[in-house]
Parts: sequence; structure tokens; C-alpha cells
Amino acid sequence: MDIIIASFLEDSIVPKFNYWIYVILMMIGLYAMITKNNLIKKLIGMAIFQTAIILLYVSVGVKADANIPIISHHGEKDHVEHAQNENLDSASEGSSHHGSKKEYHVIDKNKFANPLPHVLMLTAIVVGVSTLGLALAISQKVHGSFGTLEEDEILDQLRPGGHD
Amino acid sequence: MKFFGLLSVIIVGFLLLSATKDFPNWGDEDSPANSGPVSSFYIEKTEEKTKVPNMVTAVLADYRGYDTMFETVVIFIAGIGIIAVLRTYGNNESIPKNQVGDEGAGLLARMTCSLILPFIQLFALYVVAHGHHSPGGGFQGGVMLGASYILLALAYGLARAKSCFSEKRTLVFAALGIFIYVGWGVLCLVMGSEFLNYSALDSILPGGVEMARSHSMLAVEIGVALTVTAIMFSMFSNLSTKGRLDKGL
Amino acid sequence: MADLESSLIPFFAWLVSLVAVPAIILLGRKPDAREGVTFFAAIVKFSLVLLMLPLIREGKILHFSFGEIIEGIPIEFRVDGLGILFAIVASSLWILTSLYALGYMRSLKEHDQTRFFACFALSLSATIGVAFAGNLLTLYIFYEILSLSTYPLVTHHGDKEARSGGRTYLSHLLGTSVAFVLPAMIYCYWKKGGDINFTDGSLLTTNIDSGAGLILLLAFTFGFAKNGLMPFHSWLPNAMVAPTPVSALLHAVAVVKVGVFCVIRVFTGVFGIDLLRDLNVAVVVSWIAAFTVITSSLIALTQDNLKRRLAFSTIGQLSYIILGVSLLTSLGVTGSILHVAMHAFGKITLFFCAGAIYVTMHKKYVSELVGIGRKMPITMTAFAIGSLSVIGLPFTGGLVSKWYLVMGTVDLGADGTVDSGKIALLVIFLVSSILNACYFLPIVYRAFFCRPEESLYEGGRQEAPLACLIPLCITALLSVISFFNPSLFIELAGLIIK
Amino acid sequence: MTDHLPILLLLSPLFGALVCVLFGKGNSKNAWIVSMISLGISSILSVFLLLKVLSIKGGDIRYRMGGWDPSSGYEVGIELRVDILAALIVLAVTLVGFINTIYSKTRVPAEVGEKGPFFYALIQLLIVGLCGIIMTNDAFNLYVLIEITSLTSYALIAMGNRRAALSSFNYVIMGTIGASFYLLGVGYLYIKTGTLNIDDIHTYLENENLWTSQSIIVAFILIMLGVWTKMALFPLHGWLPNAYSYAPSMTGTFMAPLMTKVMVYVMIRVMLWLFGADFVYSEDSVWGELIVWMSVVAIVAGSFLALARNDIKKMLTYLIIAEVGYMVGGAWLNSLTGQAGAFYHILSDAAMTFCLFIAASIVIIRTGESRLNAFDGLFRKMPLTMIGFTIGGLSMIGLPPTCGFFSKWYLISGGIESGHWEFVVALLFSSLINAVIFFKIFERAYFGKIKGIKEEVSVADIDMIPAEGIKSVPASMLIPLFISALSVLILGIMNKNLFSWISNALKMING
Repeated sequence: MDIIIASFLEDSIVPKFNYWIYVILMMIGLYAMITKNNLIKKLIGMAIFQTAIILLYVSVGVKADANIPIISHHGEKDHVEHAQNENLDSASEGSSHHGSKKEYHVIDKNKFANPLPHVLMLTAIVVGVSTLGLALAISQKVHGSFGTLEEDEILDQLRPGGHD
Repeated sequence: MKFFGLLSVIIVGFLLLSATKDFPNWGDEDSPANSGPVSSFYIEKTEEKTKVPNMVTAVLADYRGYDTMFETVVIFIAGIGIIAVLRTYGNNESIPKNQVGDEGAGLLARMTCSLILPFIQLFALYVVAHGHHSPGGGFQGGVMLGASYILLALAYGLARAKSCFSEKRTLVFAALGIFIYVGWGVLCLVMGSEFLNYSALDSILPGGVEMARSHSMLAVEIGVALTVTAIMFSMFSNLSTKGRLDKGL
Repeated sequence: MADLESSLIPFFAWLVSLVAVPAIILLGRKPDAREGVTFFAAIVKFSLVLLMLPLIREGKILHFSFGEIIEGIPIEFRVDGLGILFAIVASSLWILTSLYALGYMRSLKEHDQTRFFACFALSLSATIGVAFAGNLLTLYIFYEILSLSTYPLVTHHGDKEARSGGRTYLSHLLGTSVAFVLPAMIYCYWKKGGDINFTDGSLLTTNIDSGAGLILLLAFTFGFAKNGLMPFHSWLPNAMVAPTPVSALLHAVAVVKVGVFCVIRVFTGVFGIDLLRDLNVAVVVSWIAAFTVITSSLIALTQDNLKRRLAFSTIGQLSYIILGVSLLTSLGVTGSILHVAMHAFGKITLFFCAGAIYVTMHKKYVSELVGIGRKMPITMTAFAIGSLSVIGLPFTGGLVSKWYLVMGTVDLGADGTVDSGKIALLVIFLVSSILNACYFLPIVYRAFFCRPEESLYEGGRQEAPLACLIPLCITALLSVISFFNPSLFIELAGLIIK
Repeated sequence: MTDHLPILLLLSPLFGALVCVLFGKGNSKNAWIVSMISLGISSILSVFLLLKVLSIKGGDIRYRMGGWDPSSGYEVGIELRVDILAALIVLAVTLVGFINTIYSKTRVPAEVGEKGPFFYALIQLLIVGLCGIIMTNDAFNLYVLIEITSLTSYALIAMGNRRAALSSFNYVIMGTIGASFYLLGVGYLYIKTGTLNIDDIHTYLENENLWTSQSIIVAFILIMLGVWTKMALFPLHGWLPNAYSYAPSMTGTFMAPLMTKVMVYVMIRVMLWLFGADFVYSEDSVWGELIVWMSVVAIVAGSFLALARNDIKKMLTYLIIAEVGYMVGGAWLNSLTGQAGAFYHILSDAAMTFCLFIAASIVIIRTGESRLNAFDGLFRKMPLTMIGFTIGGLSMIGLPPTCGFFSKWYLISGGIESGHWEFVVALLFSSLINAVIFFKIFERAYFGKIKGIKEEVSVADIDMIPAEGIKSVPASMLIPLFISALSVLILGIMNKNLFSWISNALKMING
């Protein structure tokens, strides 16, 4: 029995803990969004939800022994000369970079984290912030017109007049 | 409702987890996402093609510049959306000068603020400008710049902050930022290549195709920074005053 | 196989009454000019239809297409014998009805006469469109247009009763057509692989099994609920709230005949007699029709409101037609096609008389008509002739068509059909005829030979206004003539059968 | 220059929005002019785009942002992709936007007051987002654009009264859940494939044959859930009715025709392009039957809920929910006719919903009554408006020659082809319910007593229609109504060409 649990830990949880964390966070956020009665709490849930997704994306781009995806500038000048004859043969043989690739100092792609998830998540963060701000504005309007942010109280206010 | 919510949440959770069993492990270098042609292209070719060592900036502002343009638009929408929802044009003539300083924080906070504000803004500009070589870029710098104004509003009251960043000005700056971004793309289009294809600008920018891309990235980052700064401040000022923009907090 | 000849005449015949509509609306303020337009349109239409008649008799099929609307389905007119026969009946009676309506509406000072005449013309266009329709889609479109354009006529009075009548009217007609005809039509389209034009043979190839065939047939038969087949008949009595000219033309001729016309089309043009014989499913329809015949006649006996009684008799007569077609014997089909015309003449006469009585004496109940024959002899004579024709007694056209129907029944089992329940059907014909007699003749008898109550004596003879009187005389005359000289109709019917 | 059409028709409203914002508060008139110009330009451009796509037989226009050529067969940049389907929907979006702007001329000052410029900016950005969604070929870019449309619509709805703010908040919650599910799905796809371009994802999945992989299936389910939430498929429809009926009228008239339809387009795109027909309609997948049944439930429930409503706009919104059922069901029928029918229904439903919403808004504004009894006697009082409403209603019922009839025709034949009789029955049923709903209204409008006008007048001869009813509706509201009503008829008349274009384009992807 515990063998099974241990193996489960071995294969499914320990090496994939990032997914577990994000799923748990996501569930917390989603639960808050669905069931919370207070509008602001719903928004907090929303923020947690989006953060969980960001966590997922970023955790995908991680490589075991990699650094941030920025090429540090040691050897500035050979860089420059490479750039020059890069220009030369790009002028000579069109824009085929295979010829020039050899004399360029080769970049080991496992030394750099995957940049794409970071970019995507930059976008996602911005979207999340915007949504949150707008939602806060709307909830302020709701509060201004209903005097409360508790959903059930608002619905009580609407019941007599509202036909829906 | 609670039970239903819990149930659905758990269902979704299991759905999501069930998929992870054939996902790559944490930090796997050979996962499709990490070793795929796209990401390897970004890592290996970015500096060669754009002279920008910071791949994130390059991908953000060049390869996926179209995305980033809309990202800026999203910020813009949030800003004017908040104004459209919340702003109330009541008696919102700005508070006369003699009252400036009635609100806001105490003396100590103001002094500290006035001491560190220049450095914050300077650093923000650095983050914008140096985004090619170090972590940073338009969004980060813009947020810092906006935060500096928010700090000003916190310390000296909203009126003070508005005196140097009025609502009209925020809108103009926000629009201007997007205009710079989109206009830059249109410039490439006018130069006869695709939208946002910066390589078309090497005839008017120094340093060859790659440097043209690099410079263009700086330009669009500046546009982003403008918009983000303006919208951050306008968001704050609207949300903190329920859209009356009279007195902060 | 008749030869197709493309021609513009059908289009113009259809167009005339359509262009009349805006003219009528524009001339709304000048009633005389308005009715003038109506007459003009009616006469032009009739003459155009007559113009086509010789060509059709040569065995040609006139064809006009508006162009394809769905892949493989044009909106097209395709005038053959059946179509021209129906068109003749409808357009000729339109003239008379316009005259009658003129007298009726004016003497009753009805409101919204412009709307009335406009919708009338529109519905005529739709009727002609159905008569000439070259494929199921065209048929369906004009069928719906007819339903919609007659709705304002049915609910003309606008009071509560009229509204509920109109509601039943639309809900039955639209509901059944959308629910049954539309899917059936699309099924045919899909089964045929992309065209649903009527053919002389069978539209559906024989690859359809009898179960699907039965469902399809029933869908069509019930779908065209204008044919008043039970259980979707109740719109017809309720539609009798309409002014009498409407009941006369639409619910004795146009609308209901459109219903049976569609059924005949489906039998002859979509399935084809031979296919139906192979499938051996039509017998179901014929039994439903037979049931309707008897039931409606029994109900008609109990009705005291004259127009409602006429309505139920109409239901019965329509079922004759469906029954005749569903016999699948050539005589039977001929009989039903004839009955379309004969019953039209007879029944419109009856409705005209009912309207005339209402206009002059303001009586609408059978029990009030005692001795009325002395008061308005001409009307009641016409009424007698009409009822004779509907019952199917000698010297009226009704006899001819009924004769063919009975002979068609006798033919059962002769040419390849199954003679299931031949005797029973014959009995049903007999019984129903007796029932028809039972609910018509007493009216005539009491009108002439019973002594009326005092109120009817003063004023002496008092007929309806001429505008009402002339048409009913003419129609009565027509139903007599059609007994002595039915050859034209038989010939046209013969064009469908081969 | 024509190579740049796709981006140009996006940029025109974008610049328009910037200019509108610069006008600042109060200046609605100029903002109206600007948005008329920008949207007019983009509609003209989208016409040209359609012509261009039609001119290249069956091909599609691809536009690489930043001119990044693919490396080793995979797109590194973002790519726009326009085929006939996309061009048609873009045309519909821009035209509806333009016409709706005409409609909003008098309404904006009345309903949002000094914030007019912001309204116009938001609506133009919404159009930018919708067009971008339709044209983009990048899964993540699609997410960003979906969020643009969502944010703009949250703001536009919340500009209404207090009920509008509340329903907009619910919309925020639901919309964010939907968009996040979509984002999660894209993330799963990215984890498995390492690319974001829709075609590349498809080819990668094809080459690696990952169709049976659990994560791909989950990704598909997530994306579908997200899209369904955004398009308000029946169980997830809660946010829609209030949001559309309490929003400012010109917001409702713009969103009701477009938002759900564009999401349906996204669904079809994801189904056929991103995942591919073999995966979506595969025999061993349980969802095919299930989702058709879901759509049946959606149709029936939507019709019943609409029947139960006494509020005009609510009723129309529930009809929209039923229509969404039509389209989802048609797309899932696994028959080309069904898919093409669903697609044709996107266009026709946009037209008729637009027509009905404009008419309903005019009625509500003029009579000041949002219940059905607003229609009493309107055939005499405002006949022109009622003509438009009648055309829309007949199309909803599905009577020829309106486009509603033909879309029903194609959907039903798709159902018959693929043997989904339950779908056919549901369609017929909903047409019957619609018939009941609309003829109830027509009867009111036809016989009902006009408020304020005496009985004998209301049954007077048709010649003496009280004329002020007509005059009281400004041309800026009637013209859009007529254009939309006309488009309902035109779409019906030229359904043959449209359908052949659509089905050819779909044949290409279905192989």
C-alpha cells in the first residue's frame, strides 16, 4: 500500500509539484469566485485564480540549470567584430544566417530559461491588473448605488421591484 | 450553492491534474516548450537578429510586438473604462492652492517622499531605457513612474499630484503612448514592409537592420511606458475618489 | 411526357393581383377607384389564365423561373392541367366575389375596407402562386404567404371572438406547416439529392421504405392543414368569424382548396401514384379521410349557426377529395380533381346565400330561416341548387365529381391497387351523402314550405342588394352548367393522370 | 497596399478611439463624427478584404506581423490569417458597428451624457478586438483580444443603470473564468507542443500523433468550456440576459448581435483548425453526441425561458441563448451542411438580432415601457418601426424569404444528414415557440388599444394613421432599423452564394 503511495509520490507529485501547487491555488481562487458572497472577496479569488495560471506558465519555462534569458556581455569587442562580418556576409549571401552562425559564439540554449512564458505572462499580468482595476471600479459603482457589497443584500434590495 | 461550487471546483481540479501525468517534469530541458524550435529560435537567434541580449524584451517588443500593442491597449481600455464607469462630473473644480497640503500625510512622510521621489523616477526611466540589457522594460518602468505620482498623491494630497498630472494630461499621455507604439508600426508599414517590421526602418535609423530593430524596441517601450504611467495614475485617482477626483482617500 | 415551354404568362397572371395591392392601398380614400382596381385586376388575371388554357390543353407545360434560391431549388412556376384548373376556379370566382364583397361590405358599412381588399388581392396572388408552383419550396413559400395574408381577413372585426379565431387559424396553419411540411420537404431534398421539383412521375425514387414513406406521407397530409383533415380541422369553423365574402372565397375556395391541392400535388407530383401503390401506405390516409367525412357530417348536423354548418360540410367535402386521391385509381383522382371545381361552385353559392341572408335579414342561425324562401326566393333557390350540388344530386356538378369518386372506389383492386375495404368505403360514401342531405335539405324545405313567423311578413319580398344577388345566381348557374358540360374539367384532370 | 488590408481595418478604429479619448468629456458630437469616419473606413476596407479573399480562389491571406519568417517550419512571430469565413464575419462586425454608430447618434447624449467620447472610444476598441479575434492565427493573441473585447464590454455595460453595474460585475466574474479556462487550455497546448500558432499546433499534434494524450483532451475541454462561457451556452448563460437588457440601449444593440456570434466563430475555428475534424468528431470520443444534446437542451430551455418573459429585451436575450444552441449544435453535427449552416446562421442571426434589438429599443424608448404591453396598437402608431420588427420576428420564426428560414433549412438538413433527429425536432420546436412569442406581440400591436388614443380611432380606417408616431422616431434610428431589416432579406435572397462560399471554405479544412 505505502509502496504505491511512495511510488505515486515518486512519479507524480515530487517531480511535478509545480502543477499541484498551481492546481490547488486555482481551486482556491475558483471556489472563492463561485461561492463567496462579498464582491471584493470574489475579486480576490479572481486574482488568486489568475496568479495560479501565471505560476503554471512560468513554471513551464524553467530549466534545471538555467539562468535568466539575458545574454551577459563579456567579451564586448569580439562581439562587435562578429557583428561586422555578420553584416558582411549577410550583405554578400543574402540573409542566410547559416554561414555566419558558425563564427558567432554558439549559445547553449539550456543555459537560458525559456523566454516565451515570461513574455506571455507579462501580458497575462497586465490583463489581470486591468481586469481587477475595472472590476473594482464596477464594484465601487455597485456599492455607490446599493450601499452594500454583499450579494444577498443586493438581491434582497432588488426583489420587490425587480421582475428577474 | 456552496456545495455546488465546491463540487465543480473539485471536478475542475481533478480534470486539470489528470492532464499533468504526461506533462514534463519540473525543470525539464527537453520538454517541447523548452526545446521546441520556437523557444530555441528565441534563445539562439535573438541577439544575432536584434542585438538585444534581453530575450524577453526582444520577444515582447519585436517577435510578439503585436501582442504587446494590444496589451497596451488593454491597459488603455482599463483606464478609460474606469473613467467611463466611475467618473462623475459633479462640482470637481480643483481645490484652490491655499488648501493644497491640508490633506495628505504628515511632515515626515512628505520630506521622505520629496527626497526619494526623484530617485524613484530616475530609476523608473533607467528601467525603461535599459530594458534591452537588463530586466525591465516599458511596463515595469511605467508602473514605477506611475507609482511615483501615486506616492506624491499620498504624501501631498491628490490636488498636488493633479497639478502636475491633470486628468486631461493623463488622457493625452495615455493616448500618446499608444499612438507612439502604433504609429511606429505604421511607419514600418509606410516604409513598405509589414506592420511592426522594424527592419524596414534601417534606412532612417543608424546601425543596420539589427540596430534598427533594437532602437525601435526602445521607441515602443517608451510608448508603453507613457501609457502605463498615465493609466496607473488615473486608475488610482479615480478609484481612490470614487471618480470625483476631488480629494484623495 | 409533356413538353416544357418557358413563358411569362404565369408570372404576369401571378403579378397582376400583387401590383393591385399597392394601388388599392394608395386609392384607399376613393372607394370606387379602389374597387375599380380590384375588378380590373381580377378580370385581367382571369383572362391571362384563360390565355394559358389552350396551350395547356395542347399538353404543353408553361414554365417560369425566378432563379435558384437554394442549390438546385429555383423559385419557379410550372403550369400544368391541375394548376390551370385550380387557377381558373380561383380567378373566375375572384371576380364574382369582388362584386359580392362590394355589395356586402358597403351595405354593412364595414371598417378598414382598404385593408380588406388589399389583403384579398394579396391572398389571391398567393393562391395563384400555389396553383402554379413548380416545386415544393415554391409551394411552401406561397402557402405560408397565404396563411399570413388571410390572417387580417379572418380577424377583420378585431373583437375578442375574431382574435381567438385568428389565433386558432394561424396556430394551426403555421404550426402544422412548420412542424410537418418543412422537415418532410427537407427530407425529400436530402433523399433526392438536391432538387424537389414536381415531376410527372415520382420525385422520390423507390429507394424509400414503406415506413419512412408512410411518415412522409402523413407529414405532408397533416402538414398542409388547410385541407381540414381531422384532427387539425378546428381552424375552419373558427375562421367563420370572418366577413362572409372571406368565408366564401377563402374558406370555400382558395384556402381550403389550396390545402387539398397541395395534397393532390404531393400524391401525384412528389410520390407519384405508382410509388404509392408499391408502398401501399395511402390506405391509411383514405381511412383518416373517411373518418373525417362521417364525423364532420355528424357535427354539421348539430350546428345551428349557418356558416358553421357550412364550414363543417366543407370539411367533409374536402375529405372526399383527399379520399379520392388516396384511392390511387385514375377515376378516383379524376373525381377528386373534379370535386375541387364542383364543390367550389356549390359551396361558394351557399356561402353567398348565407351572406345575402345576413345582409338583408341579419339572420345567421338555421332556426331563424323558417319560411324565408317567401321573402327572398331567388337567394333560396340558389341555396337549394348549391345544396343539391354539394350533396351530389342530379342536374348539379356535384353529381359528376361524386360519380367519379364512387367509380374510383369501385375500381379499387382493378388496376393494381389493393381493394382493402372497398365495400366499407362505398358504404361511407352512401352514408355521408345521406348525411349531407340531412343537414341541407331541411333548411331548404323549411325555407319554402313552412309558414314563417309574423315578423317575416311585413315588407313583402326583399332580396339582397344586386351586387350580392348577381354573383350567387351566376355561381348557382355555373354549378348547373358544370353538370351538363364538365368536359373541360375532365380533360384537364386527364392531363394529370396518364 | 492591399496586402495590408487586414491590419489597416484594425488600425482605423484604433486611431479613432485615441482621437475620441482626446476629445475629453462632453464632446459627443465630434466623437460621433470620428467614429463614423473610422468605422466607415474599416467597413469599406473589410468589403475590399472580402473581395480580395474571393479573388484568390479558396486560398487565404496570411500576414506576418513584424515580417518574421518561420524558423524550421514554425512561426516565431504572430500571424494574421483571413479566409472567406473570417472576411465575412469581419464584414458583419464592421458593418454592424458602423450602422450601430448611426443609431447611437441621439442615444449617446441621452443615455451616457458627458461620457460620450469614452463610449465611442470603447465601442471602437471593442470592434478592434472582435476583428482581431476573427483574423488572428495565434492562440495566445486570441486570448489577449478576447480580453480586450471582454474589458470593453464590461465597461460599456456598466455605463448603464445600477442593475447594469451589478450584471456587469457578474459578467466580469463569468467572463474571467471563461477567459482563464481558455488561457489554461492554451497553456496545456503550449506545454505539449511548444508553439502558439494555431496551424503549427495542429501540425505538431498531427506529426507527434498526440490525439490520445490526456492533456490534449483536457486542453480541448478547457478551451471549449471557456468559449462556451463567453458565448453563454445554456448552462453557462447566467450573465447574459441581465447584462444585455440593462446595458445602455446602443450597447445592447451592438453586443447582442456580435459577441456571442464571434465566440461561436472562435469555437468553430478551434474545433476545425486548431484540433481538426478527425479529433473533434472522432468515433471513440463521447462528447459528440453529448454536446448535440446539450445544444438541444439549450434550444428548448432558451425558447421556454423566452416564452416566460414579459420584458421585451429579456425575451430577446433568451432567444439569443436559444440561437446559440442552434449554432453550437450545428457545428457539432459532424456534417458539412451542419457546419456551414451554423456558420450561415452566425451571419443571419447577427442580422436579425440586430434588427430586433434596434426595433425593441425604439419601442421601449418611445413608449417608455419595457414590458410587452408597450406594443399595444403600435402598428398604427409607429408602423415603420413595426415593419422592421415584423421582418426580424418572421426571420426568428423562420418564414421564407427571410434569412432565418434558410439557416433553419441548412441546419435541419445537416441534422437529417447526420441522423440527429433530436436536433431537428428541437429546431422545429423552437420555431413554433418563436411563432407563439412573436405572433402574441403582433396581435398586441395589431389590435391592442393605443394608449391615449380613443377606441374608435384605433379601429379607424387604415388611411388615418396618427402620423406623429412616425415623426416621433428620428431618422438616425429608423435608418439603421431599415438597413438591418433589409439585410435580413438580402441575406435570405443571396443565401445560395453565401452558402456555397462557406461550404467551399469548410470543405478545404475538412478535407
